[in-house]
Formats: sequence, structure tokens, C-alpha cells
Amino acid sequence: MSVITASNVDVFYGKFRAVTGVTMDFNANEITALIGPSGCGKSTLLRSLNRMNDLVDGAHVTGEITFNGENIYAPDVDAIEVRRRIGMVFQKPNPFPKSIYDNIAYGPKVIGMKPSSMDDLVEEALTRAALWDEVKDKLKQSAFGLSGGQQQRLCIARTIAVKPEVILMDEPCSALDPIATMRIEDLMVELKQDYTIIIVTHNMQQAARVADKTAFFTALPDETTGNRTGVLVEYNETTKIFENPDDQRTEDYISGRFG
Amino acid sequence: MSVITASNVDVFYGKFRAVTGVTMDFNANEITALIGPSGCGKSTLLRSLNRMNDLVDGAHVTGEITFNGENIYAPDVDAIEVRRRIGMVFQKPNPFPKSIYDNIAYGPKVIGMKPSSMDDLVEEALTRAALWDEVKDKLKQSAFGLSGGQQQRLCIARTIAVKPEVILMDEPCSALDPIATMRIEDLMVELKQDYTIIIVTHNMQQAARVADKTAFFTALPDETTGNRTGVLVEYNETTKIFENPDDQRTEDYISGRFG
Amino acid sequence: GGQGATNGTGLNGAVVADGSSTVAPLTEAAADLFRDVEPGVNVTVATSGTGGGFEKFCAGETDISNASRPIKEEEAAACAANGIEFTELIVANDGLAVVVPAANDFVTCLTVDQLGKIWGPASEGKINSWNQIDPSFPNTKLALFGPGTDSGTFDYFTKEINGEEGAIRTDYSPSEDDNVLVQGISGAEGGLGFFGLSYVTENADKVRAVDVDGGKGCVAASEASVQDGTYTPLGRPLFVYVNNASYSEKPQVKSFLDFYIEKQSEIAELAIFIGLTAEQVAVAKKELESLG
Amino acid sequence: MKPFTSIGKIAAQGSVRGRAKGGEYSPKSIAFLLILWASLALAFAFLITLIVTTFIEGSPRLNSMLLTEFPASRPTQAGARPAILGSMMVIAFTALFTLPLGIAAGIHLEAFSDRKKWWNRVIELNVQNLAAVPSIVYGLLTLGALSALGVKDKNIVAAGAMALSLLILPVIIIVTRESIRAVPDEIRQGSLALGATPLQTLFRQILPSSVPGIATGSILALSRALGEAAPLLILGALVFVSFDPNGLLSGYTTLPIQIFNWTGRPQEEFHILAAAASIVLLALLLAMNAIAIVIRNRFQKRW
Amino acid sequence: MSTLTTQGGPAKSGRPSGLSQQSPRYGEKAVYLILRISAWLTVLITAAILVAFAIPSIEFFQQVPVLDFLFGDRWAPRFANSSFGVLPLVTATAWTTVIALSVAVPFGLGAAIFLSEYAHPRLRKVLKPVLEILAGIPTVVYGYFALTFVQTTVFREWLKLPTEAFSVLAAGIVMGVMIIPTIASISEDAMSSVPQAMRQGSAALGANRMQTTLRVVFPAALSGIIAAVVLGISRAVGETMIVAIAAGQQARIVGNPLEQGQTMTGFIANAALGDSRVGSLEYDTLYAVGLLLFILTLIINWISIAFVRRFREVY
Ligand SMILES: Nc1ncnc2c1ncn2[C@@H]1O[C@H](COP(=O)(O)OP(=O)(O)OP(=O)(O)O)[C@@H](O)[C@H]1O
Ligand SMILES: Nc1ncnc2c1ncn2[C@@H]1O[C@H](COP(=O)(O)OP(=O)(O)OP(=O)(O)O)[C@@H](O)[C@H]1O
Ligand SMILES: [Mg+2]
Ligand SMILES: [Mg+2]
Repeated sequence: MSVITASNVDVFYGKFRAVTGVTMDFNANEITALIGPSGCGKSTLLRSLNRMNDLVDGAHVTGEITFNGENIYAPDVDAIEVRRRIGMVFQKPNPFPKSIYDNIAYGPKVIGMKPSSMDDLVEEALTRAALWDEVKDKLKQSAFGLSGGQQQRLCIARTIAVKPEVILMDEPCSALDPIATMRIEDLMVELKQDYTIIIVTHNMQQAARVADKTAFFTALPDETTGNRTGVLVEYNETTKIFENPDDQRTEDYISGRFG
Repeated sequence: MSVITASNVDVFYGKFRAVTGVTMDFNANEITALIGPSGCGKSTLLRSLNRMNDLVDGAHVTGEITFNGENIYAPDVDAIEVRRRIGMVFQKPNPFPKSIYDNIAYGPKVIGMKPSSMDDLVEEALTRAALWDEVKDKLKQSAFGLSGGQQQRLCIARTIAVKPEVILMDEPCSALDPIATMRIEDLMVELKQDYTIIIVTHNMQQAARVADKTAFFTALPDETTGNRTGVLVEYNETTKIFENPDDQRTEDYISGRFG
Repeated sequence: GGQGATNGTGLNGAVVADGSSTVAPLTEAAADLFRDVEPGVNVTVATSGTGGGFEKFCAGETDISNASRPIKEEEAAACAANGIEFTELIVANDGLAVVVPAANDFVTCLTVDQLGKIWGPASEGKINSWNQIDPSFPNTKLALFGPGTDSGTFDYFTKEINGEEGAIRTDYSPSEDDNVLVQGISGAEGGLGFFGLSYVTENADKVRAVDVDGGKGCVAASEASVQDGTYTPLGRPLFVYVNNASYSEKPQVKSFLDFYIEKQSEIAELAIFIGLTAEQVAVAKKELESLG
Repeated sequence: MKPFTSIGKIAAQGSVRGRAKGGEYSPKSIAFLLILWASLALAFAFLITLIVTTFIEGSPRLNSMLLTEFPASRPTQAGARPAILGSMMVIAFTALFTLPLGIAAGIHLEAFSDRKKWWNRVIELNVQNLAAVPSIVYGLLTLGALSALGVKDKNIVAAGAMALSLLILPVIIIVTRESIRAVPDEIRQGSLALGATPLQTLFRQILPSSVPGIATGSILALSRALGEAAPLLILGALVFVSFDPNGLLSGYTTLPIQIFNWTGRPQEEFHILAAAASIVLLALLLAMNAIAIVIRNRFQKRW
Repeated sequence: MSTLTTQGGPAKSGRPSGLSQQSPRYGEKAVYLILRISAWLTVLITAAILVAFAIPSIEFFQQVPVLDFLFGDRWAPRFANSSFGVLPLVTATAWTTVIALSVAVPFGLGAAIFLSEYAHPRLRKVLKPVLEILAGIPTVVYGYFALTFVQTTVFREWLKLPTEAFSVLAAGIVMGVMIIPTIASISEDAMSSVPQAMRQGSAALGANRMQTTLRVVFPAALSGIIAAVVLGISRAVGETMIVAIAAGQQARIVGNPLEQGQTMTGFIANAALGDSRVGSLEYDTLYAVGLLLFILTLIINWISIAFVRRFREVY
């Protein structure tokens, strides 16, 4: 069952077309990985899936992106609600300059959730993000005191706390060491029971390890302007992409990596 | 033949001992990789090899580090001269806000080299760094216009231009995409004909691909204070480390990665 | 710059004046007119106040000291101690006007005694309403305005009206800026204040002067009454003091002062003061001649 | 481990259509934005009224005579020439005194002082404190210092420039420090790793990169000094100057003082003149700010 | 590709192979010395302030007991029957400062939030320099505006407020307007330097712009905002021309904002315009009040530094 679908999506920054003609479905309770060389528009596409691109001046989307069948760019859709339902974790851990507890409680508060016990909600979010044991004694301390990997898990916990349906992750491990990376990968696999996860990564092994499906993007010169623009080359089961890709460019990219 | 030797080196930040008791030799014309989990002191040790740590408030080194047999922390040794002879490339490409040409010419100028032709010197440095063909038509343009991978090669070229004997690299590819990474790895292998290279990396495959020798570090609780401090666990031929490590912790780390 | 136009006798050098801010516009006007004749001479006019001016004058720092009152004994002594000889010149007349809002329709004349009752230190906090001055006046709150404590005008008024320099009730609104006083008086129903006649002339739409009875009946402040001495006690002369040595040794100083007296009526008109009587002019000329 | 009752499995939660309660267009958000708009608009409206009324009042005398003539007792013939020149000269000397000193001190504090030494922290704290001292205190300080040195003539260009220099020196130091701090540490490390000395790194990498910040901050500080009247009044700056100031020891007046003096005159024409002179002063400020913007745009580097 | 002859092997660099210093670099030592001396000069300035203010102040306090000065409620230094209680000046300063801040802080922060969080970058690029220029309008101009327009036209003619020629309210409000650009500009800097990642993180949780602004950006920028407000306080306490012109010159305890009052700076400006002889009691009075003003700004500044330390966030 597809939760998010993109049909013929172009994303522009002003006049510059960063992504062209992407059509793909993202399935519920699966991890989908987006891979491809730098600048091919992975982050751009990801941000357009939950309207984070609205925050970038001049960015706009054509084509259709639906969430549970509804066009998220329809005029009567509130971007705020979209973002609450489709959460996002960023490349660099970005905890708020608040205590660990307040980092988690912030989301539920601003969206007006009224949990019977905020403490329980914080504990559960941290537990799901496999962070509870490490921080339970210092909930009132600043989140900046955590290590990079812990901060990233905090950001995941924060996202879980507002009960989204989809979690977008943009290179969530690139700032982390292998051990922290492993923990987050384990976490992703665990979370996909309940959430749909879409992840951008440069790390081919990571995609191979965690993703159910993988999409390979690359940047090609635009037919009309000649500027380079991101296109979807191939989208398939992860094993297929890594073992027996249909497209030569996918093969080159993947084998180049393993060369 | 060992170019740099460390004997029983401890590195402190103020009272905090970040690295404890490291003894190891770095051989000429080889690539040595330093691996280990985040915070185990790889960068700290690397920076102490060319006295970049002098720039950090409160950092100091005990034990002995020699370069060509001379103790680089001896009182009459000039840190500036040490840094010229032992160059460094950083995790994030850090070109100067100048033209590509001036980025390369800067080093030779400040250390008072008087090359017969600066143009030749620039060309040669860029050629060695496998960047010449890509930039030869835009030498006067700002270095910020280059892609991340090009910027990193520019930084390598800049380092080569002052003719160091050793090049230290601290995660030089972590900000780059796989294709740019590959080019830099090729470059390292080529450069080791003339230079001694010491590289810190989080990417196990990278170490396996390029390094002659690999050292595995980890952080252990200090016997006296209980603070975690970096120690050298195992140092050997790369193949040995990856295929048949002596230490269980090395094995765990490496296999965890590949898990 | 600015020089090089028609040259009188081609004098140059500086004439340094300092002192009362009341008299400064007069000396500035003189300097202004003088520049047309002797563009090479730099006349500077600073305003350190009458006392501050004398301090510099007696230290030999200035050639001319503007003063809104005669020099005091201790000031003269300071001059003598430094070997500074000087000459006093009257350069214009001024009337201190007693001022009410233009809209005030009940006061036309105040006696010196009434003024003393209004302004005396003893009235502080006690005399607060116009009908305490004269029962025929309405029960309107008195709002008093006057120059700040640093001016020659303040010294003069307190001495003439309250008998001692500086003796005055402290609950009036002082300002060194006469325009501010005009604003204040015109805006208060029961406003009353005192300052130079020129500000009344220029602000006839906002304030008016009342007559003053110095014992010989009500006299309006005007050019004639000030010049003929009937506007007592608030008519007063304005002075400049000249350093004798400067006058005899610096041709530009001599030339400037001669010009000052020669053109006094034009200058007074420019600065909106009252010119000298023929008699006063003769005295001044004689003083200058005696300096050589 | 507790069961995840309150988070649990995420069921479909209905439509994303319609305005969320805390949405971008909730009444609260719109009210908030209106308040922000209003504060900006009101502040600007007030200031623009101020400028426009000044402009309207001064426009009859906004002619070349204002720039070329000396002050005069006849308002129709008076101009602000010596005041304009005086302002420019005082500001020029202020810049000359304070820029080298302030930049050097800023460099020392930011780049070379060891913050572990208590005296360096004292200097830092001291600079912060000096930046908050009112201008009139610097006027009194200069007056007192000159009296103590036995200088009699305090209404000379040198004294005015000294008071204003003291006033803006701490600001220049702080601006320098901030601009240097804004240069990424990678640039510094990159240079040092090539064998450049700290001073070479400073002069060839860090300072060129901080030029926009230092220049903009300094010009803003200087334009503040340009509008100051209080400290100069305390020093007894002249009000009637019939000559062009011609050096450090020359008497002078400045535009703010001339304006203050003219507004104090009885004749309405002088008030008009004062308004016109205010416009000239604003034009000078505008010119200085334009220079700052040009410098900022020309030298600005993107990291 | 040219051959690598000049590049050569690193060992053949032609320089001595030892690591000891190649030249003593005397020039560099001289430069360091110059830099250090410049920094120390600032301490000299403070020392000079202290000495310059201490000497006349000591003379003053030999004639006027410190307690009479600090707690006396009648300030009449130049009248025949003189008195030196500084409280009237302090109350007037307090009134004008509080009024100015209650104008400048809300409006300044409102403008700053708008510019940093809502305005289009191009609009911000135009408005910010305009604000900075407005901050440079000479205060003499503000002063007359306060007196003739705000006090006379607005308060008395339009609103018919029971006030006379001057009021601390008119001076305070206009002073507040004067300070708005300062507070707005510095707080805008502080908020703009909060990393974009914070805003994105908040938006991704479903917070709207107002929530992001008030609950994430504002607290994160708090130390900078406090610094801006404190700078505003110092400007208000130290501002001279506006109060000298519009607040009035009568030194008396100010009971309500429609009254006039002489502030500390107003007194200094007026007294300095007059003829105080060096060494006279009047002259010393100037410095005693100046010293009090200096100490007050120091105290405000120290409090602010303590606050900023407490709230500083490192990203
Ligand atoms: N805010 C922006 N304004 C204008 N252009 C942008 C913006 N963000 C990205 N781009 C451009 O859009 C293209 C795609 O960028 P994007 O960041 O999506 O690439 P990416 O695939 O995520 O790369 P990476 O792997 O380096 O993160 C690039 O050419 C980039 O320069
Ligand atoms: N400038 C510094 N001051 C104080 N402590 C520091 C400083 N730099 C690093 N440390 C500490 O020293 C220890 C080793 O840090 P280091 O950066 O060398 O680790 P690393 O192995 O390079 O980690 P990573 O893989 O994350 O780069 C860490 O505990 C770190 O917090
Ligand atoms: Mg990306
Ligand atoms: Mg590191």
C-alpha cells in the first residue's frame, strides 16, 4: 500500500529546475532509500515530500504529490499539518537549545496534543529511539551535552513524539561514527513496523543493509536549458538494484563505489 | 624506514587526558590509517603530530614525538617549520576565499619559497592533485565555485605546493560523495610514491582499500580518573587487521561495521 | 576659503571673543558685517557665559569678553593679578521683558514689589496662584519660567528684583534656551516668565510683555523706554570688555572694535537688541580713542 | 519496558486538508504577525514623520548657500560651511586616532591574548564596560584631562576628536573582534597548516576576510560620532566660526552644534536654517552608510 | 603535463633539514608588542576616567557629605540657598529611562522579529540599513521634535493632557523611538544567527512560524537580545540632548510622567554650558554627578554580563 505518491514531480529553485519528472510510490511500513551522486536532488525531493521546501525562498513544486491519496500542495491543505504527519530528521543533529525533556515535549505542546501524562510520552519516545537508558538520569540537562549519535537519536525521538505516519531522514548518519550509525540503523529497522521511512544516504552499504526499496537518482543536463537537473534513473527492490540493476548508470555508480 | 615515531604519547586538553600511552612508528612512503569509534582521540593524536594542537587552548603533549629523529616538541624547535614539513588536510574542504591560483601560491609565498616560476609550481601542484585539467581554464576564479570534491583536491594541491614530507589527512572524504571519494583515494595511492601519508577515517572500506598499515584506537576508562581516554589497541598491516586481528575489540569493531 | 573678496586694508589674524551667550549674537553680528570689510580676519565667538568668559579673559586667552553685567571685583582682581588691563565698552541696550501668554487678558502691568513677591525665595511653595498677587486676578495657577542659573540674565534679574544675585524660588522651570521658555509660557494658562525683549518681538503671536512699574508708573518695554532709562529696573546695558594690549598691539582687534562702535545701530538691529543712544556712542568712542 | 500505549501503532489520522488548530493561518498567528507589522510600521512611521517634517521645514533654505556661506547674523545670508567642514575634519581625525588603535586592540584581544590570564579578561570586561559609558562622560573626561594637562583652549579640533575617539574606541574594538571571530576557524587552521606564521595568517587571511565587518561597524560608529553634540558642547565647541577649520589646533564648530545653536535663536528663519542643516547632516550620514554598504557588498565573502 | 622537476622529492627541498627556527622574526615581535600596547591603552582610559572623576568628586564630597548627596531630595546647586541632594536627578533619569524602554523594547523586538523571521530577505536587506541610518539621526533633532511636536502639539493641543511646557513622558517616548533602531538591529543580528537548522527542526514537528519564533528562536537568541536591551538602557540613561531640551530643567522629584524633571545628563549639559570655573564647587558638582552616572552604567553592564553568561547558548 503506498502512503506517498509522486507523479511527474518537478522541483524548482526560482528558475532553476533541480529535479525533473519524478514519478514513484513509497510503500507503507517499508524503508525506501534514495541514493545518487551529490547534487542530484535527493534532499530537494525529500524536502518536497513534507513541504519543508516552503521554507526555502523561491522553491516550488509542479506535478502532484499525494499523501494518503490527498494532494499535499492543494490550496486548502495546511503545510503545518503535513509536516506533523510526515516528520523529518536532518543530516546534522539539530536538537533545540533546551533540556532533553523539553526537546521531546516541544512537539506535542506546539501541535496541541494533550497527553494524559507528558512524562510518559517523553519516556516512550525516548525508549523507542533507544535512548532512554542513556539519558533517563539527565532529562533536565541541555541536549547539547549529548554526543553526536545521541543527539541524532534524540531528534528521532522528538519526531516520533508527535506521532507522524512517515519519517523522512536526510543522511541521518553521515555525521556519526560507525557504532552510532549501527544503532540508528537498528532503530530504523525496528521503527518500520509502525512507520514508513524514507532515507537519503551516500552510504551504499547502509542502503543495502536497511532499505526494502532503493531509488537511484542522477543529474543530467536539462533538454531545454542545459543546466544539470536531477532525474530518477531506477527504482526497485534493494537487492535487485544492488545485485542486478537494469540501468548501466546504476551499475556504474554502485560498482564504482565498490571498485 | 620510519619518518615519525611516537613514544608513550599522552595528549591533554587542560586536565583531561584525551589520548594515553600511544607508541607507534609511521613509515616513509606508506599510507597509515587510524580508525576507531568517535571520540577515541584519532584527530587529537593526528593534530599532535604536526603541532596543530598548539593552537588549541590548554592542549599539551607528554612523551616523545620525533620527526626524522628530532623531537618536535623540543624547546628550540619552531612549530611553524614543523607544520611546513608535515602538511595537513582537513575533514571539511577549507579553501581560502581567494582565486584557485592564489590558494596554491599562498603557501609558497608565506614560507618564503622563491620558485623560478610560480605559474609552473601552481600547475605542478594541481597536476599532482589530479585537478589541473578541471581548473586550468579558471585559475583566476574563486575557489568557492568548485564542487566539494574539487575543493578537497585543491586543499591537497595547496599542501603539496609547500613540499612537505608528510601529509596528515583527517577524514578527508567524509564530506564527499562516492565518486569524489574515489578520486581522492586514487590520488592518495599515487602520492605515496613521494610522501608519507597518515589518514584518519571512519570508513572501514576506505582504510582497507588504501592503507598499508592500520591502527585501531578505542576509548577506555582511565585507571585513575575514570574518564574515557583514547588508547591504541592494535597496529599492524592492513590485511592483518581486517582479516585476522589479534585483539577481540578490533574484531568486534570491524565485524560490527560489516554486520 | 571665503576670503579673497574685496579686501579692506588686507588685515589678517584672529580676534578671539568669549563670554555671555546673551551678548554673543551681537558680537557675531559685528563679526559678520566686519567680514565684508576685512575678510582676512578670523573672528571667533564662544559662549562660556559671562563668568567663564572673564576667567579666560583675565588669563589672557581672549581679546574680547562679552558680558551681560559689569565685571565683578574678584574677576577684576584676577585680571590685575595677571597684568591684564582692560576697558569696558557698552555696545547695546537690552530690555528684560516680563512675559505672559498672548492669550492672557488680565495682567497689563506688574510692580517691582509684585514681581518680588512672585519670584522671591520666600514664596517657594507658598505663592502658587495669580490671585495671591492681586485679588483682582483670577485664581489661576502660576506657572513660572526663567533662564537657567548660569546666565547673566538670571544674575541680573535676581539682583534687581530679589535684591541678591541667585536669590530666587527654585520651583520655577528654568531653561537656557529662550525658545523653550517661549514654548512653556505660551502653553500655560497662568504662565509668567522673563527673558530678553528680542524673543518677545519674534514671538508676538505666542507671548506678550507686560508693563513694569519701577515706582514711576507703568512703563512698556520698548526701544525708547530702554534707551531713555525709564524702563527701570529691567533695562540694562550689554558690555564688551577689551584687552587693552590686544587693542593697541593687534591691528585687527582695533579695527574690529572701531567697526563695532561705528556700526552699532546696524549691529543691534541685526541681533534684535536696542541700539546705543548718541551719548553712549560718544562715550564709547572716547574710551577707544584713549587706548590709541 | 512499558507498552507503547500512547504512541503505539500509528493509525491513519484523517485528512490533511483544512486549517490545523496551530496552523500558519490560525487567528493567533495572524494576530501575532499583525502586531509585528504594527511595531515595524509604527517605528518607521514615527521616524519618517520626523524626517519629513524636518525636510519640509528646512526645504526653503536647502540651497547652495547653506553649503558655501559662513554663519551670519542675518539668517538669509547664513550658511553652515564651517560646520560642515568642521564635522568632516573632526570625524576624519577621530577615525585617524581611533581606527588603528581600536583595530590593533581588537586583534590582540581576539587573536593573541591568552584568556586564561586574568589581566586579559580584565581588559575584555573593561572594553565591554567602556562601550556602555554615556557620551557625556567622555566629554567630561576629556575636559578634565585637558584641564589637568593645563590645556587652556579646549574648543579645538584635537580636543573634539579626542572626546569622540574615546567614545567610539570600545565600539571599534568590539566590532573588530566580532568580525575576526566570524572568519571560520578552518581558514586559520588551513593557513597555519601550510607553515604560515600566526601573523601571516592574520594579515593575509583573517584581516582581508574581516574587512567588510570592520568597515561597516566602524562607519556606523563614526556616523554616531558625527551626530554627537553633548561631549563637544561640554568642551565648549565654538558656535560662531567665520573661518574654515584648518588643522588639529584650529577652532571649529560641527553641524549638530550649529543646529543646536540655530534652534536656540529667536528668529524663525534660523529655525528653518537649523532644519536645513539637519538635512545636510542626514545626507552626510547617508553618504557614510552608502560607503559602508558598498564596502560590505564588494568584500563580502561567502563561506 | 610538465615534468615534476621543480616539485621534486620532498627531501630535496633545499632547506636545512633541522626543525629549529630559521630566523628570529624580530618584526613579528614588534607587531605583537604594538598590538598588546593598544589593548592596554583601553585600561589606561578607564584609569583616566577614574582619576579625572575622582579628583573633583573628592573635593565635592569634602564639602557635601556623601549621604546628603545620595539621599537628599532637593537639588539646587546654583541657587543662593544651595542644596545637593541628587535624588531629583535620579528620579527624572529613572522615569525617562523606564518610559523609553517601555517604548523601545516592545517595538524594537517586534521589528526585529519581523525582520528576522518574516520579512523577505530582499526587504530585510533594504530595511536594515535604513534602520541603522535612522539610529544616526542627531539627537538634537529628536529633542526639538519631542518638545514642539510630541509635548506641545500632541499632548497639549490634541490630547489636552494636564501637562505644562515639558514632561519626562514626551522626552522618554521620543528617546524610546530613538533607541528602537539600536535594539531592533542588535536583536535581529542575534536572531538571524540562530542556525536555520533550529527552525527546520521545529517546522518539521508541525510548529507554525509563530511557535517556532517564540519558543525556539527567541529563547536561543536570548543572550543577544538581553545585550541589545542593555545597550538600550545605557543609551537611555546616557542620552543628553533630548532630555536637556524636552524633559525640562527643573530639578525636583518627579512624581508622575507628565511632570517635568531634570535628569543627570540634563544637569551636566546645562551646567557645562554655563560658566563653571575649574576648581569651583559647581565644577566639582558636574563631576560628582558624572561619576554617579558612570557607576550606574557600570552596574547595569555588570548585571547584563551576568545575564548573558547565564543564557548563552552554544550551537
Ligand atoms: N536552497 C537552494 N537554492 C537554490 N538551489 C539549491 C538549493 N538547495 C539545493 N539547490 C540546488 O539544487 C540541486 C540539488 O541539490 P540537493 O541538495 O537536493 O542535492 P543532493 O542530492 O541532496 O546532494 P548531496 O548529496 O550533496 O546532499 C543542486 O544543484 C543544488 O545546488
Ligand atoms: N579542543 C578540545 N578541547 C577539549 N576537549 C577536546 C577538544 N577536542 C577534542 N576533545 C576531546 O578529546 C576526545 C578525543 O576527541 P577527538 O576529536 O580526537 O576524537 P576523534 O577520535 O577524532 O573522534 P571523531 O571520530 O568523532 O572525529 C573527545 O573526548 C573530545 O571531546
Ligand atoms: Mg542532500
Ligand atoms: Mg576526529
